[in-house]
Amino acid sequence: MDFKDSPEQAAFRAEIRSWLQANATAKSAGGGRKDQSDAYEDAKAWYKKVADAGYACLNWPKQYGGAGLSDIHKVIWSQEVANYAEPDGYFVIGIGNCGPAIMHFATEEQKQTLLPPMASAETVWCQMFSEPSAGSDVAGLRTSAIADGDNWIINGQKIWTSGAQHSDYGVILCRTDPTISKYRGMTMFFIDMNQPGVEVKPIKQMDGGAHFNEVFFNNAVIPDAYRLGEVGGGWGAALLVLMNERLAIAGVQPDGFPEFLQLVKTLHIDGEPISANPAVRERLAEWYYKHAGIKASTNRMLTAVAKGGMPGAEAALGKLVGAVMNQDIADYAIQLLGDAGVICEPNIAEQQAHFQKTVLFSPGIRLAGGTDEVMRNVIAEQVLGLPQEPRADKGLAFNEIPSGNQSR
Amino acid sequence: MDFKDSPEQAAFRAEIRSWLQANATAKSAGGGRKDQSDAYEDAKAWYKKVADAGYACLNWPKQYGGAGLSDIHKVIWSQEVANYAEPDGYFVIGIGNCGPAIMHFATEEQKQTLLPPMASAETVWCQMFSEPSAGSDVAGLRTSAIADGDNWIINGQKIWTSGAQHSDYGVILCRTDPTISKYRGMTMFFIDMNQPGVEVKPIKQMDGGAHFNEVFFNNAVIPDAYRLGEVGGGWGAALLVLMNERLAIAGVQPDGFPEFLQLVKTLHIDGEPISANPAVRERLAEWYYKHAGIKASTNRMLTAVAKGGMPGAEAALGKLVGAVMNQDIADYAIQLLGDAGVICEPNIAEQQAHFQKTVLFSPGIRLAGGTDEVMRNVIAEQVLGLPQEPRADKGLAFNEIPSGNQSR
Amino acid sequence: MNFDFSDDQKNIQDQARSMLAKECNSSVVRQVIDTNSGFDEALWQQIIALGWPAISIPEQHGGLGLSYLELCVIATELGRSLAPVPFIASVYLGTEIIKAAASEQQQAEWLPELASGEVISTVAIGSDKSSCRASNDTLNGSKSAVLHGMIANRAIVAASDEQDELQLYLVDLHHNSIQCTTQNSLDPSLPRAELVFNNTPAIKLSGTLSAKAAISRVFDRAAVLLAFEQVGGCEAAIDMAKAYTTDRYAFGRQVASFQAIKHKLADMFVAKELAKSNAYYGAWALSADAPELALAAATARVSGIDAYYLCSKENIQAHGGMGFTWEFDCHLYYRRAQALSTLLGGNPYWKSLLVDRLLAA
Amino acid sequence: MNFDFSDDQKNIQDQARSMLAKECNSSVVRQVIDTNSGFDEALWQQIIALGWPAISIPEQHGGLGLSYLELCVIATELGRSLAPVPFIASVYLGTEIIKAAASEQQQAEWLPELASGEVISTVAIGSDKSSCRASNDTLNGSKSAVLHGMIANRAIVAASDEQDELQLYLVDLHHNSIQCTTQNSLDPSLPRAELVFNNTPAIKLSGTLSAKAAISRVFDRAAVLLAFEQVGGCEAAIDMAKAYTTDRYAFGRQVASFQAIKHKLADMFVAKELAKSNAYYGAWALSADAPELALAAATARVSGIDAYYLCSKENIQAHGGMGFTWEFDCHLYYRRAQALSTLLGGNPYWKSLLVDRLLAA
Repeated sequence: MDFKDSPEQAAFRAEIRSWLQANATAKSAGGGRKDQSDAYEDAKAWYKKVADAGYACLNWPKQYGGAGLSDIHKVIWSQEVANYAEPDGYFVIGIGNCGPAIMHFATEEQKQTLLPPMASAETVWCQMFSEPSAGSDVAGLRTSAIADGDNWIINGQKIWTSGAQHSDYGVILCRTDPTISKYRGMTMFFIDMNQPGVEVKPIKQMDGGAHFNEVFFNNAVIPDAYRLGEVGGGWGAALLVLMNERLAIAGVQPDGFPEFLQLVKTLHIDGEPISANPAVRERLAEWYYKHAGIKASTNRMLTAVAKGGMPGAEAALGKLVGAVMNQDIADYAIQLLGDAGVICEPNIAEQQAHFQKTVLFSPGIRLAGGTDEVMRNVIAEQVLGLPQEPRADKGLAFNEIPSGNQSR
Repeated sequence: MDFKDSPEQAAFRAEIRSWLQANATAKSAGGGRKDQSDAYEDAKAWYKKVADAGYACLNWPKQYGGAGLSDIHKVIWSQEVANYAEPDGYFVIGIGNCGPAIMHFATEEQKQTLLPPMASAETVWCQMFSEPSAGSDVAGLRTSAIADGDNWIINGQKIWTSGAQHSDYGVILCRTDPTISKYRGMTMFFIDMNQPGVEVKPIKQMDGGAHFNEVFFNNAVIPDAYRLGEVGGGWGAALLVLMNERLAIAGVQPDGFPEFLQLVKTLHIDGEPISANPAVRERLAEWYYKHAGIKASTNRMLTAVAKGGMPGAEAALGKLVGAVMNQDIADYAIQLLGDAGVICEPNIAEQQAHFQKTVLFSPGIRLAGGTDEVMRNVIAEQVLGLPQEPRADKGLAFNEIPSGNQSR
Repeated sequence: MNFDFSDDQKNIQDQARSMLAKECNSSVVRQVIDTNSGFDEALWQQIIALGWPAISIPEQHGGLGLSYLELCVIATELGRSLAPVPFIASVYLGTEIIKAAASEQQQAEWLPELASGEVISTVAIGSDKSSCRASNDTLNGSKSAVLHGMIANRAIVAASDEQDELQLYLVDLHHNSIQCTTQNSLDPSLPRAELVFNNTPAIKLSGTLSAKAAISRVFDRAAVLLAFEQVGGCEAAIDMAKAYTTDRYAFGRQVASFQAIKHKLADMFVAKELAKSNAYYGAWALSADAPELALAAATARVSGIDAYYLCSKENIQAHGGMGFTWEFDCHLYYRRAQALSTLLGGNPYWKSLLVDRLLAA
Repeated sequence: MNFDFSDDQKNIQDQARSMLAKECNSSVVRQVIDTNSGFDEALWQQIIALGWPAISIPEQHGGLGLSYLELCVIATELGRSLAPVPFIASVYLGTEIIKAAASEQQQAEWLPELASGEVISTVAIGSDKSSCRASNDTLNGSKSAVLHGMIANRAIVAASDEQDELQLYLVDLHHNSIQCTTQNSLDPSLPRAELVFNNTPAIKLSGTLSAKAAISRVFDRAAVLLAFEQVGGCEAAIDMAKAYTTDRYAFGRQVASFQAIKHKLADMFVAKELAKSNAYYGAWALSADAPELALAAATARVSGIDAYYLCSKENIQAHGGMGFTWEFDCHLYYRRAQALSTLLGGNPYWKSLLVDRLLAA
């Protein structure tokens, strides 16, 4: 058990450390969350710069735009780049989720065409699984792909698509046969987001932002060459993508702790530093051990992956614990501030209104990528091996499953 | 909205107040929990004394050993007697649960014979519903009653029977037809606990006590006259009993708050009173509002009952909240005491080792009368009207329901 | 014992509920938020017409002279409907501080205008960082996070006098010496403003109670009333979560039939019911002006804050992704929960107050 | 980075687990509890034969000179099996305090007997109410809640010297000046005693570290080791709950198929996994003698305390009524959780320590 690099790893770390020092932007004191489109342009520029230097997708093969190195090199990169202000985690869904799908299912020619510009973020990808009536129950999706000669015609609606408004391509899961079991009637494709029949509509969030989108498909035609995997093999392909997602987002999720620590170190109430208040200290201790535990648990997972294992469903715990504490920390900070806590003006509110912004954004983080309940189910069934609930949809064809005829 | 008595109620309160002053034992400073059999003898003596004075079962008709007064008179009695050390809540299950079953289902002659000595605790009753394989799922019980001419022959095992070792009679729920739906195949009886074929065996609890029992029935024969309600009507009868239980135990459940308040008022750590420690104070505030909320919620229920309503399933919340906080308070107190917290010696440990005893006893309170999960189900289904889960036992005859062949 | 509201009071509540269901659906709230208008003037006029601001004002000052219990049931409905009106500022706080701290003559002068709705009042006495000083009947300094500061006509402001003692002053907010700036806040349907005073004329409240005692008294009363607003909000959030999860299907069954969702809703109900019961006790203490009020008010407040946070945040979660949209109303309750909880000082402040009072009891 | 134990260490763990599964099932633990024997002598002899007490003792003093990582994996298994032996008292505490506070010469004299198992040691340095004073190489006073006080041969006792400074003293517990009384405690498989000293001969530990610094250092090391014992206990509790709810049926289906039970078990797993990961980090800091140890130890300890309380109490609940019986093993874990959490000071004490260290970092 040690945190030391091998000589080769140490050399690599030194190399990127010096490259970053010369090329990356230092963390500034303030900052706060940038406007969505500014952040997007910054991120595209940064990814291109990284790719030009040969550091894009370190663990991808070189012919697909990667560096041909190991997962551990990627971890070292993440550790070092975390010291800078660059938007290094921006295209995590496109590259982390869509990349492996293309890598695994596309033809060699497609891979050579599609992957290098994905790695450098010259083309941007999104992932389209969720639908209005298929949230926690992803396999309840209804967007149809109907074969028409060598083409597929797509109709339906996706929702909660991160970054669809900026995307050139998307990976999409469709129902190709509603008359058989829901898990066997799905197929995965990719699609050009700028083609006819595809319309992207941003969703206004409760915090006023619009990070997510609805995507409407109206007789959108794609060639069969855009199919990823077998017809009817969509669910298996989706599980592969979701498993890679775990690795991609491991340790990236905000849990709100660093900002809370900062608050405890700086805030005075009635002239007393709150760091001396045992009630505040008790919260700090509890949130710290959760924060530290998530981090250490991620390191355990990365060690296992480095030894050739797959990222386990244990990763769900980081999302579950981190997302809840992120919200509760924001609320607690606001409560500590009392009357002033409700004010959102960045020039008045502590840490540029970080806690006020977070209290409004954090409910979405608890939902995105699976609710608390989905995370607990994943842990109970996939880690602990507990039995599934009796399934109301078991043994039924998709179009026979009770749905209450819900509209969304 | 007021807490004032009507003139008639005030007169009654004055009357019992003066009777209690003359006849009841004052609360002593120490006390602690008495040995089980001592407490039993004390309780019998007290109930007899109360009955002789005409204050037993105030809301029962006079011909059945009661005082023919209202529920409100009973509340006034409870409020006043709470100021004394008498074991007034001792036979709460026998009188509160079995009493109404007899009152509702027995013949006039049986009522006149059985109820007065029950009211004065000269005869003691227990309730036998739970079984080794029927806990949260009470209706999963298997103890059989098979008709044999004018008699019924009972075989099987009950468990978690409070006070069976002291009881003269018991109310028992049996399966009279395993070939039909589980809820329709049960019948309620009463039985003489001292008759042949009935064997009581105390269960040693995790805290060393033995408040509960197993009761074994081995060809125990009872006349059909001991049947309470229709054959097959046992589940409805049981629900009536359980509804009365809610009223009987309302506000009786310990939540651990008074003892914690006492600790906060008296304990010093490193020379500082813990009442000045904001972390302790925060816990005190949270537990106090729960304690106060349970009490106020009970008062709301009693007001509704006084106006002719039935005790609602809302009562489940007092049990749910109170039982959990009782355990957590005990643990927290022990943690505050540090190294010394683990010591159970009454002469050394705070408050005669109240917290150490409670940490070992409180898990049972969370279980008795329904687990946390059962309480939440009751609130979700009976109060909020949410749909039941899909039932694996629905539409099946009792003897077809999957049971995993569990032995206990 | 009768631990319930009377039939008359329940009637008032039913009427309030019907009126607000009709006149104050969420589009009214959204209109205020979207246009930054501060309040819904039509709704406020209806409320005035129904005499609600006059409920707790004595008859000799133009009020209805009813008990606080009537105000409690109305608070529940205002909370349930998220009414975007200056009722908290003007009635629970502005009116009450005048009743507590103004002289008889001042009350006779100021209360009738509040009862009739001619004047909207607010208070600027919170524990924010800004400060005010008074000297020679003029005020200087600033106050932040003043509730409905941009639409109120008058404010009662806490300031230090020449002897460095805390006093309360009435100021006319239309006076041109005052600079008033709207501040973005978590709940724009209960908007906040910064007030900057520059030699602003001010009238000292000259009743018999000290400013500190009067503020404490008014905060205790408002704590109970806010607890009822919170309970109303909790009930609305629970109803929303129940309706949505009952209608929506996943895995071939109603979402509300999943035990995790049922238990989430049960926990919301339990928190709400504790808060409601504690609020009832506070209502009794308030209406009886009982010595128990101090502890009962803090208990109701803390219980109400915890319950509303829980119910409003889990209502979002029960709605899944839709709960996170601007379009659904979940966030309106969540925002209101934040706004109500931070008024009069947040949760830790009131917990500490509760414990002070519990240990002194 | 390699954030895992080595294959060799995992082998040691597997062997320890097999041995304990065979030699230390719950009837062994119950025997100690029922007979008040303090420890299981046969098991202790096996543990000595395997050399576990010698693991962290340097080779020149008769030990194995292995790293603390080997001790961590063994701690996990001792915790899992509830081993009723004086390992915590003698190894994590008694041996470590001698290593930290005794002179080279004293270590050379005392450590070999600990390595060989000839001597069982304990410590009496907890934050209890009792106190001890030393003067002229004799001790007077008393110590309460001393772990395995009735079976240990020696104790290292914290006492104030003539200059009122805290010092550490070694005493022979068989000396007739000592009165030793067993105290009932929540976990009789880790028994406690009161020791009363009456002019008891005592040898001052004369190493270079101050007593306070040595105690702090030993407590940090023990905190990590106890965290591994807690993780082992958590895993056993989760396994029990899983097995019982999977076997048992209610309402026609496995109890473990109910979402409320599944989510209860998921929450237990999450708490355990956080504690385990924090313990791993503590193990790294311990083995590397890294400056991060102080914060890592407190983090592992607090995380371990919370996880074991949750897992052991909810394991009882998952068993329903049977969990409350003496017959089922649930309470043995719950009792052990209480015993481990209160050692070295309880949860609030360690939380405060954690924060001190976090803010200083």
